[in-house]
Parts: sequence; C-alpha cells; structure tokens
Amino acid sequence: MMNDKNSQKIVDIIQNWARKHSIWVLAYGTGCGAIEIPPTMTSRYDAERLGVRGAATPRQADVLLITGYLTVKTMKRVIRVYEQMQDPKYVIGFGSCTINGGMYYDSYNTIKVLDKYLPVDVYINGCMPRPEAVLSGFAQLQKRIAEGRANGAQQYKDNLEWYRANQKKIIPNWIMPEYNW
Amino acid sequence: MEMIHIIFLIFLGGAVLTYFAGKVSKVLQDIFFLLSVLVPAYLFFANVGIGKEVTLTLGGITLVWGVNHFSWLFSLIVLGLGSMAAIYAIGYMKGKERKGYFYFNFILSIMAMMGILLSLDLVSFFVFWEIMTWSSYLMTVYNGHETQRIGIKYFVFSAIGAYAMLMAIVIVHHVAGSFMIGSMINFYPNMSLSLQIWIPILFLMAFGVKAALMPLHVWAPDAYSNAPMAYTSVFSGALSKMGIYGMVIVLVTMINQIPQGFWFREVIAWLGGITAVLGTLWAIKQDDAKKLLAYSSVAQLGYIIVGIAIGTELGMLAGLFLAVMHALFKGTLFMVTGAVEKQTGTTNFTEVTGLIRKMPWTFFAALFSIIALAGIPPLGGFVGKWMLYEALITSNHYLLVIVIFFSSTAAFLYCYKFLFGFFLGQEEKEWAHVKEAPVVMLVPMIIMSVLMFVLGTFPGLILKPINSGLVDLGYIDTFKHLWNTSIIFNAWGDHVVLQPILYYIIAIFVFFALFLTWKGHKTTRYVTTKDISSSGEVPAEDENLTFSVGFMQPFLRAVAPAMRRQIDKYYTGIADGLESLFEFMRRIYTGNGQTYAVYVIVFVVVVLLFKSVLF
Amino acid sequence: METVLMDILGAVVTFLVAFVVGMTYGGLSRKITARVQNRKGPPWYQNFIDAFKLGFKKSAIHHGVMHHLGGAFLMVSSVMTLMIVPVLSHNNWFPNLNFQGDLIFLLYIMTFGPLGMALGAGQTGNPNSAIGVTRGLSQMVGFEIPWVLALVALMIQYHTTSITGLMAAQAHSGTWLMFSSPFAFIAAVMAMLGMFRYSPFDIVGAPTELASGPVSENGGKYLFVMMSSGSVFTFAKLTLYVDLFMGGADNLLILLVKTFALYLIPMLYGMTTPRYRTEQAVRWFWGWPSFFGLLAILQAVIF
Amino acid sequence: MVGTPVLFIAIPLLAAFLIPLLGMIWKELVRIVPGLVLTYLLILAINLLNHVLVHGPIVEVIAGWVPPIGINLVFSAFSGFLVTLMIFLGLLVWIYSYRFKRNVEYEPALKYFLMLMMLITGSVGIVLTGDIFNMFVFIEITSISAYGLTAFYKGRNSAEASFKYVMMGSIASTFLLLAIMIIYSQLGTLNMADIARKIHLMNPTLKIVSYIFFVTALGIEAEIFPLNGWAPDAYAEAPGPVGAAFAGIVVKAAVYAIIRYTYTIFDLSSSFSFLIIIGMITLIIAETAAIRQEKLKRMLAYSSIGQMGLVLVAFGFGTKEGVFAALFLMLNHAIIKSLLFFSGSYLVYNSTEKNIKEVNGMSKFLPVTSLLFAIGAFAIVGLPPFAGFWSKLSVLTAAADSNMILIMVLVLMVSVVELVYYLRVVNRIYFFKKEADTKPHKPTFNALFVMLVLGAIILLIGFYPDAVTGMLHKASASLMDKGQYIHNVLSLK
Repeated sequence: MMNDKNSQKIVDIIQNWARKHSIWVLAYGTGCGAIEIPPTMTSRYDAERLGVRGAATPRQADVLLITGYLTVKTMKRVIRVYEQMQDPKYVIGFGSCTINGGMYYDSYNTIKVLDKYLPVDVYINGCMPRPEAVLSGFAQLQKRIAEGRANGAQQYKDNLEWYRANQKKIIPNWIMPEYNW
Repeated sequence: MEMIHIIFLIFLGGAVLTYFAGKVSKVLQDIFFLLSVLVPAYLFFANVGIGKEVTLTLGGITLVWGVNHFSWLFSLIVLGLGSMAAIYAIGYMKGKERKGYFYFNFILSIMAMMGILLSLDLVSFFVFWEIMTWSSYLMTVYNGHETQRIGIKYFVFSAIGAYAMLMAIVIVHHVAGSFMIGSMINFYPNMSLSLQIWIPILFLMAFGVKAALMPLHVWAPDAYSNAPMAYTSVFSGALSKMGIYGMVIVLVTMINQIPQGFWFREVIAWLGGITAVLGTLWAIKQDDAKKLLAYSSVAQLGYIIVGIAIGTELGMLAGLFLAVMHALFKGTLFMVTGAVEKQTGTTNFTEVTGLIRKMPWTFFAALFSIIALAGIPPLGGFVGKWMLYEALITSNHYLLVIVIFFSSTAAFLYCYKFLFGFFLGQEEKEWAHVKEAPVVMLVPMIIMSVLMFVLGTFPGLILKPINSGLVDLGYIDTFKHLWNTSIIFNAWGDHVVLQPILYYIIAIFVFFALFLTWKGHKTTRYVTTKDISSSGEVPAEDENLTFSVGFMQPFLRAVAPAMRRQIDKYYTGIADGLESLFEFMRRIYTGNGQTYAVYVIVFVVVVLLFKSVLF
Repeated sequence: METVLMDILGAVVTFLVAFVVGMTYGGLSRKITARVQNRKGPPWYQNFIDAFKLGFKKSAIHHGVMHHLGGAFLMVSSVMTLMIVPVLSHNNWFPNLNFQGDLIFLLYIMTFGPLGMALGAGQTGNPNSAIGVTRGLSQMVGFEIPWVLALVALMIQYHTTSITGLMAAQAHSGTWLMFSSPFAFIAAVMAMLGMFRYSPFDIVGAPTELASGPVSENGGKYLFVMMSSGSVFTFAKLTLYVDLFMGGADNLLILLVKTFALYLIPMLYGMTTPRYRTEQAVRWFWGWPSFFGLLAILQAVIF
Repeated sequence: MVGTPVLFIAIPLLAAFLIPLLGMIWKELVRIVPGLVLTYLLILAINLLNHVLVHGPIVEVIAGWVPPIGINLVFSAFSGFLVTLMIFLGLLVWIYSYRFKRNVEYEPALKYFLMLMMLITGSVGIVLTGDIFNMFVFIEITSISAYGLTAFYKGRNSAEASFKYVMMGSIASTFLLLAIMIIYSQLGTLNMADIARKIHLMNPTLKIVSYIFFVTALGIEAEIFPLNGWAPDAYAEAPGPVGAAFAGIVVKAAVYAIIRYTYTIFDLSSSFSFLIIIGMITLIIAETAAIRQEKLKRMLAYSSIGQMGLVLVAFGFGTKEGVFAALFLMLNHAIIKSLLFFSGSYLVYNSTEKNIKEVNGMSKFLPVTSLLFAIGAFAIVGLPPFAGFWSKLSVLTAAADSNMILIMVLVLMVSVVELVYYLRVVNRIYFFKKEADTKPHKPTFNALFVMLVLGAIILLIGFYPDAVTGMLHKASASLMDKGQYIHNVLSLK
C-alpha cells in the first residue's frame, strides 16, 4: 500500500491531467480582443483539439478569459463572474490592455493592471494577440496546470483583503455579496 | 332504526347543530363539524355490512338504501376524502367568515353524496343528487358577488342535467312501474328501441355534467376555482365522481345490453378523450393555480371517462383506479393550493414564487401528488395510466390512445408549472415572512401523499375492492390467479411487476443522492437563489428574476389553432340570445289596459275560430 | 442473498458498460462533427476527460434540496431505462429488470428524469433554466407523438407490449421490424432526432441565448452526474431502438455496430440543419413524423 | 257534526258588515274580529274536512229549496280541501297584516280588513257553491274586494293597476253572464249537478261556445295568458299580503271554477287538451317574461301566473295522477308563494321602486327573512328536499303516465328558466353588497311568526310528504267521481 502522501500525489497527477486537457473557457468579451476568439475556436485554429471549449455560465467554466481592456463599469461584473466560478479556476489576461493598460494607459475609465484585482495565471501579450498567440497562451496554462503552479484561486483566497481593497477603490458603490469560499 | 338511517340523521343533525354552534363558540363548532363527518364515516365502515338494505316510505314511494361492493368503493372515496378535507377545513377556515355556512354545506354535500351512493331507488337518488347540487352551488358562491355568474352557470348546467335525469326517471317509472334501479335495469331489455337509446342519453346528460364531460364541462373550471379550497378538494375529488358512478351504472348495466351500445361507448370515450385534451391545453394556459387545477380536473375526469367508456375489464379497472387516485392527488393539490392561499393570500403564479424552503411539507405533498398526477412511476397515478393505455391498446382504440397519450404528456407542462409557480424559482423578500401551514392542514396532505406512494407499489390494495365492485356489476372476476397486490397484467399477458421496480428506483436514487451529498468526495454548499449567474449582475434585494409570465408560451403558440374557439363562448351566445327572447316576451305585457282588453277579445275570437280544431 | 448480489452486479456492470459506451459515443460525435467542419477535433476520449475534470472540481454550489437532488432524479430515469431495456438478446446479458416492465412503463420512466431535473433547474431561480425547461418539455410533447404512434403500431401488430416480446417476434419471423414495419421505423427515428436534442432541436440548452438552459447553474459534480446520466441514457435509448427495430444483438460488438449506425442519424442530420424555434420544432414533429406514425398504424391494422 | 258549510259564507260576510259597527265601539276590534272569525272558521273547516274525508261529502241546501231549484253548497273532499287552504291562508294574511298596518290610520285598516273578509267570503263561496249563478255572484264579490285591495295605497300606480283590474274584471263578468245565459236558455237550470246531468242535451256548438266563454271569464281571474294583463300590475301595486291572498285565495278559487266546469259540468272530451294548451302557453310566456323583470313583486307575479299554468296543465292530463299533482301544486304554490310575498315585501320594504336591486345584501340585516325567502325560492323551483319537489315529481310522473313527453320537456326547460331568476334574487340577497341607502325594515313579530310557520310547513312537506298526500288523493278522487257528485246533490230530498 502506498502511503497517504504518495497516493495524494498520484491523485493530483490524474486530476491535473484531466484539468489540463479539459479547459472550459468563459470568454468574457469585454474589449476588442473578443474578435479573436471565434477564429481560435473554429476550423482554422481549432482550439477544441486541445480540449478547449466554450462554457456557457461561470458555474461550468474553468477559465475566465478577459479579452482586452476592462472598463470600470464592467469590472464589477467580471469580479462577480470570477467569484461565481467553481474551484479550481484560472484567469487568462488577453492582450496588452490587461497587462498595463496598453493603448488605454492614460484612460480615466479602464483598468490598467488586471493582476491587482484578479489573480491572473497567464497573460497573452499583444495588441491584438493573434489566434496562434491565444493557443500558445492556452498551452502555457496547460503546462502550469500540469505542474500544479496555476494556483491563482488560492492566491486570491489568501490575499482576499488586498484584492478587495483594490477592487473597492475602483468600484464606488460596493454592494457585492461576500466571497466566502 | 337502522344504522344507515342513523348515519343520515347524524349528518343532518350535525349540519344543523354545527351551524348553530357557531353562535356559541368557534371551538365547539369545529368539534361538532369534525364529529359530524368523522363519526358517520366510522359508523359506516365499522357497522354497515355490504348487501344490507333498508327501506323508508315517503309520499307513497318506497325509498330503498343499501350498500353493494361498487358503491362501497365510492363511499371509500367520499368518506375518506371527506374526512381528510374536514380535518383540513378546520385549519383552512380558521379566522374566515361564514364558517357556519361553510360547515353546513360541507356536511350536507357529504351526506348527499353518501345518499347517492346508497340509493337503490331513483327517487332518493334524484333527491340526494339535487341536494348535492345546491349544497355545492352554495359553496361555489361562497366568495360572494363576483362569483354569482359562475354559480348560476354551474347551477343551470346541473339543473339541465338533473331535469334530464328526472325525465328519464319518470319515464322509467311509467314503463317499468317502479322507481327501483334494479327493476329499471331488469326492464331495460324490454323497452322499445327509442327508449333504450333515450333513457341512457338522458341519464348521461346528468352524469356528464357532474363528470365535466365535454361539451358540458364549461361550468367546471370556474366553479372549482371559486369554491373554498377545502371544499374544492371534495368537489373535484369526490363530487365529480358521482357522475362517474352514475355513468358506470348506465354504461355497464344498461347500454351493454343492446347492440347500439358499442356506438354509445365509442362516442363517450371520444368525448372523454377530447375533454382530456382540451382540459390539458387550457390548464397549461392558466396563470392561477386554482384555475389550472380546475382545468386539470376536467382533463383527468376525461381519462376516467375514457376508461369506463371502453368498458373492458382492464378499462373499468383503470377508470375506477384513476378515480380513486384522482380523489387522492387532486384532493391533495387543492389542499396545497388552499394552504398557499392561506399563508400568502394569493394563488397566482406570477405573484408567489420560491416557497419551497418556507413550506417544505406542503411542497412534499405537492410533489408527490404532481408525480402521481403526471402518472410517473413509482406513484399510484402510473398504475392507473398504465392500465388505461393497455386497455385502450388491447381493445383496438389505436387513435384514442394517441389522444390520451398526447394529453397526458402535455400534462407534464402544467404539472411543472404548478410546482414551479408556487415552490420553485427565486425566493422573494415579499414572501420571506411566510410560514409553514398549520399542522392540522398538513396532516391530511401528508397522509394522502403516503397513500399515493403505497398505492403506486401495491395497487392491489385498492384494485381488489374495485374488482369486487365490478363483479357486482356483472363483470367476470378479473382478479385472477396471476394478479396480486403489486403485479398488473394487461389482456395480452404483458405485465409490470411493481415491487422490484420500486426497490431499484429507491436504490438508484439513494445511491446517487448519497454520492451528491457525500462531503468526502467534493464539497457542495448552498447559496441563495439571489446568487445566480446572470451575466455577473447582482440582482437587487427586491428584484424578482423568476420567469413566470408567459410560461409555456412556445407550446401554446404551437397548439394555438386548437384553442382559438372556446365552447364557453357558444353557450354565452345562446344565453344572450335567450335573454333577448325573454325581453321580447316581457314586452308582451305592455302595461296598457287597452292592449290587454284587445288580448282578451283576440283570445276569444281565435278560440272560437279554431274551435273545430280544438274541440 | 445470492440473487440480490447478482442483481447488484448486473446493474453495476450494465451501468459501467453503458457509461463507457455512451461517453465514447459522445466523444466520437464531437470528433466526427469536427471532421465534418474540417477540424482536427478533440480525441475520442475527450468526454471522459471532461467528465472526470468535472468530477474533480473542488467545489460545487446548489440552490436547495431539489436542485441538489436533480441529478439523482435524472439518474433514476436513465438507469431505470437501462435496466428495463435488454442489452443483448437470447439471455446473453444480465436480465436486470427486462421482464418486470414493458414499453408503456418505459415511456413513463423515461420522463421521470427530465421532470426531476426540471424541478432542480426550477429551484435555481435562474430564469434561463426555467425557460429552457419549458422548451424542453414542449419539445418532449412534440416528439412523443410520433414515437408513441410508432410504438402503438408495433404493439398492435405483434399483440404484445413488452420489449422482449417484440424481440421474440423478430427472432421468430427472422426479419427486423425496421423492414417489416418501415413506417413505424421512420416515425420512431424522426422522433429520435428530438430525443437526442441535437441540432435542429437543441434550442433547449442554447448556450448563448439561455446560458445552456436547465443546466446553467450546475457545475462540478452536479454536471458530472448529469453528463454520466446523459451518456447512460444515450446508450439505453440506442439499445432500445436496436432491440425494437433491428432484432437486438447477440454480442456486444454487433450491438456497438448497430447502435453506432443508429447514432449517426441524429448526429449527421444535426450537422446539416439550423436550429428550430420551439413551436416550429413541435409542429415539425406533428407533421411528417406523425404522418408516418399514422401510416404505421394503418399498416398494422390492415396487415 | 260541528257546523255546516253555510257558516263559511255567512260568518265572514256577517263579520265584514259588523266590522265598521264594532269599530265604533273599540277601534282595535277592527283588527281583532277578523282573526277570531278566521280562527273559528279554520277549526270548523278542519273538523269538517276530517269528517268529509271519512264519511263522504256534505251537501247543504240553502233555505230549504231542494236542488235543482234551490241553491246548494257542496263540501266535498276536493272543495273542502281548497276551503281549508284558503281559510288557513286568510288567517296567515290576517296575522301578518295585524301589525303590518300599525302605522296605518283607523280608516284604511277598517277598509282593509273589511275587504279581506269579503275576499275570503267570495272565494270560499266560489268553491262551495253548487249553482252557477250563485258562483257569478261570489266572483263579483271577490273581484270587487280585490279591486279595492289593489288600490289600497291610493297612489297613482295602484289606482292604474286597480283600474286595469276593474276593466278586465268587467269583461270577465260579461262573458260569464253570457255563458250562464246560454246554458240557462238551453237547459233551463242553473244547478251544476243538474246541468251536468243534462249537458248532453245541449246544442254542441253552443256548448262549446259557452265553455269558451266560461274559460275566458274565469281565465281572467285565474291569470291565464293572454287574459292576465291585470295580474302583474295588481300584484306589484297591492300590499305584500294582498299579493299572497291573490295568489293563494283568489286565483285558486278561479282555477277551481274552471276545473269544476271542465271536469264535472261539461262533457267535452277535448277540453282537457285545451287546458293543456293554454296552460303550457301561460307557463312558458309567464316564466320567460319573469326572468327580465326589474321589480321583485312583478317577478313573483309572473312566477305565480306560470305556476297556475302548470296547474292547468296538470289538470289537463285528466287522470287521477294529474289531478293529484295539480292539487299538490296548488297546495305548495299557495304556501310557498305566500311565503315569498311575505318575506319579499320586507326585503324591499322601504324602497319606493321595489326593484330587485334593492334586495342586495339584505341577508346581513334581515337574516331570518332572507333565509325564508331563499327556502321559498328553492322550494318553488322544485329542489329537494323542499315541498316543491314532490309536486313537481308528481306532475312529471302524471305526464309520463299520460305519455306526454313533450310536455315534460317543456315543463323542465321552463323550470330551468325559473331556477335562474330565483337564483339571481337569492344571490343578490346573500352575495351582493348593499347599494341602496334605504333602511331595511325589521319584520314585526307576527309577520316573522307567519313566515316561520310557512317555512316549517315547506320543510315538513319536503321531508314528510305523507302528511298531505293522503288527503290529496282523496280530494282528487272526489273530483274525478263525477257521477257521485251528481248523485249526492240531486238525491237530496
């Protein structure tokens, strides 16, 4: 018989393998980047061969895909959607806007650094990133999952107060339910 | 003094006493009410032997009352459901006005139904029939002003039916020389052909009205939905069965004796089928629980009528079993509606939502009855539906079985609508204060739910009495060696064995319920219905996202052509036409003395002119 | 005790077979769809991965007890169907409940699950779920008509309402019912299109319009149970069709060939047709499929 | 032997003339004396009826002139039953109006009771007499007092109603006299039994003509369509108890006369079907006209007319069952319609229009009166277990036994119409909100007592019809036995 630790390890490997090959994406079409999602999914690039597939609601999704710049107005919804997703869950920041604001770096109305508000696991660089870049981003996420390093959700839980403080700075009327995972 | 007389005296005295006890004390009134329903029920089942007959002579007419297996079965429905509804009514009527009125009519209705079942002669049958009609009519108009049209509609239809029956009764008395039901049946083969056809038609008019057979059903939805719910459970569950009871007697004992009987039964079966379809479609459209259940009652009665009209052993068993089941589940459902009405003050699906966590026991009862209504195993409704289909298929009613199947599949839509409308959906702040119904209302509902469950696996418990009743009516003993309490057979020998099915269902359900609940696997947790994934938006406290207006609209669009015409409209047209005719009649009396004098002269002249014709 | 253990063994083995076959068929369908669309597509075992991933999700939420048990209701329906339907002919498989129920029972037990599931979906309070449920139930009323017409035609032709009886009739006459009662077969297959909810009858769970409808609030192991139930149900239904119309199967391989051949029909039909609105779908079922059903009854009555 | 039939005429007539004189002594005597008289007569009538039921009819000769020359009174089971019923109703009307008129001055009260006594005298006389000219006199007495009672309120409307009644009544007298003349010219006798014995000697055409004239004249009093134009107005404008007296006493007497002519005197075989035809027409027209009425008493009047039509239909069957049914109907109608008039007049007591609308929501204010009205309505429609059911059942049984299916169908259809308009009123009483600002008037003690007695009788007959059926059977047998009647009258020495 294996001891608990070893068996846990094996279970982890199997689980991570399954998670890695089945990525259900909730594409939050916030910005212009959403236009890159259809080519990624359809015949030419066919993300489904990697196990990537669209999910209809946050309850079913594994990955929150923030496609492009995020305005203050949509921020609240994005946070809500993220919090409604089931563990384990990952966030992919898509395009330069999510990294540093990109071409909206001096806009009064957009989020510059997504990582301050949501725990981003993988960034996809570019403005716009082409479908090849998106696929590579997914591949990167898969790699991190397999290695067990895609633990953004844990990070969010651990540093919830910090995230909350940042979020509340942006959103003036905070009426969201408490995050109680 | 015979026991049957004592029972009726208790009913009658109890009704009057209960009415006046209200002037003394409310509690005393409740106690009297319960006693005057439960004591006769006990006395009947404990002391009245099957086959017993007692007589009473009134106005030169011998009234004979007695019990046979067949009427015993219906007595079971009436007194069983009546007792349950009586207990329920104590809770339901608490704090309502006109309690004495309600109790009085309730007891009289029960008495009248028992009277109908026990009558062996046509006069007392008719007397009790009319008492039943007016006591239920008084219940229909219990809610006052707005219901008066509805009440009159009900009473007019009942009266037309009852008078048709009265006509048949006196004709039978004329030709057979006796008011006894038995002698009517014995004499039937000797009647002339036109009487052989007309007598059953006249009787069926009366029974068809009570059993809400299309096209005589238009009173039913309104009347059912406007009576107090505690009574409607009896109204729909038991009172409508009186029509079935009469129909069985007419169809089996009379019509089967003549060659034209086949067409009779076909026509009635088809009418029953159409009733079922129309009732179902209109039920789907309703937004009010009472109306929905009322139309659903019409549809369910349609199934029962189909079962008894096709007239094979299996069909009769199916029809009568469904009658028992319908009493159980529709009684419970009306009780559920009453409980919701009492706790929230409304029965409209667009207003009430999400009561499941507030009224869990009521939901439990509603769930069981809905499953039974939909005919889904392992509850009792399935057994009835199964036998009905098998009876239809094995007796070569290929198209009728499709009609019935369509209606009972479409019934899922309103079944779901009922459960969803009241209990599921978002939990609203407006209904946060709602409490579970009082225990006295819950107990009857739960008892009946459990009964439905038991009958689903052991239908033989009730099929045996039904079988004895059918044997009394002259059927061969269907309860052959193969049948036992939990196996049902069709005419081709195919069967369903209910007991292992129940075990499998329970095993599978429990296994997966455990799997879903088992914390060791992965955790699940409860979140409120406000926490739903609606595009990341957080619904406000008083915001109701429940989908309840225009429910089932796609389906209704698909069947819209069938629902374009309402039979009710035709009747209203006839009634309006008659009213104008009456207005014309009224104008004959002009109020002018000269005209009247002219009338006299005209009368004399006309009579003199035509005296050779007249004299 | 021995028989009870045998029963449990039979049920478990049948369930596992059905689960594996159903999941594989699901994966194959995705693969074939991808190939038709000139994609590479996921591997054939993709559905297993998806299911296990859902099972491995660390958490899941529910909105109350009916929602919590919705999956269990669904499972009762699909597993009971599986238990009633004879997997292989000539007693080559565990008997399960093959001789305890008949076709009418089957028709009703098949609706048990969707209704229980609908209750669960209703309790979520998500309007999309309720809308999806109404669409699903409406479509069910639609396809039940040709389906029942076909079944009634079979029943009256062979004077039996049990599946084993119909299988015996085919074995006796030597021809498959799909040849001896072709109209019934056509009607039943057309009804099957609705049963499998592939396009054009997939408005029930329209992903973008309704956020997947009835299942929109289900994630994690709830979705896992529902997915497994769907796979089992797929297998059970296909087996039923094979038993009824294609003379059953003597061993698993023949069964797989026959069921897969049948399974291709709704799959391929779906690829070529756009989605119907609910009332269009309902009317479609009451059009030609029901006409063929009536022809089947006519044939059964005349011959 | 406690008394003789002549007392039924002599005593009330005497009382009627004495009332003004007694009123000079003590005003209250005007109210008390009629009651004493009627009580005595009722006791007498019941005693006589008991005697007659056992021993056969009593025939009394007035002033020693033996029939066929003299006038005779016949107190048979049939006429005795009607006399008892009328006097009983008269007594109830008296009890009811004793305090009903308390706000009425001395003089109107005097006239009221005087005319009431005259009315009873006349009606009882019609029933008892064995002489057609004597009957004419009694009809005149009845009519004149009825005109007076109709005009009791002295308003414009009541005067108009009374005038119509007078007009129609005079036409009736004319025809009656014509008919009597024809008979006398042909047969030379006025005694009913004698006429009956000799009727076959008459010229057939004249026989028919005289019969038609009789029916026309009596039909006016008996409210047969189309001769009943006066009735709705008279009922509506006369005081409530007078309406009850009309329905229960006057009309019954007129119907009696028609029946006597048809059954005993004339031997026309087709007169029965004639009765059925006019009865059916009356029934249908009256009941259908009733449904659209706006005034309560008018509605009751039409209902009354319709019931009379039904009575004629039942008599028209010409069988023993038919007569039994008709008598049962007359009994029930007298009781129930009186109850309806009594209670109905309190339901619309203080309103000027007496519209049906005014009864809305009265059950809150007048619970007992409303309940009794409802019982009356249910009973007259013929719902079991009230009295009306048994009579309706017997009518239908009689119709079936005469093979008159069409009549049954029509009667039952009309019953549905009747049901509808009574239900509408009952619904208004119980389930509508009171709109009118008129104050409900509490019934006086004696009025309530009368209504309760009538309600109790309705329930008694409903639950135990045997209480009256034995008597009715004997009464109908006595009417059917024409030869016995002739023999009884003419064998007197």
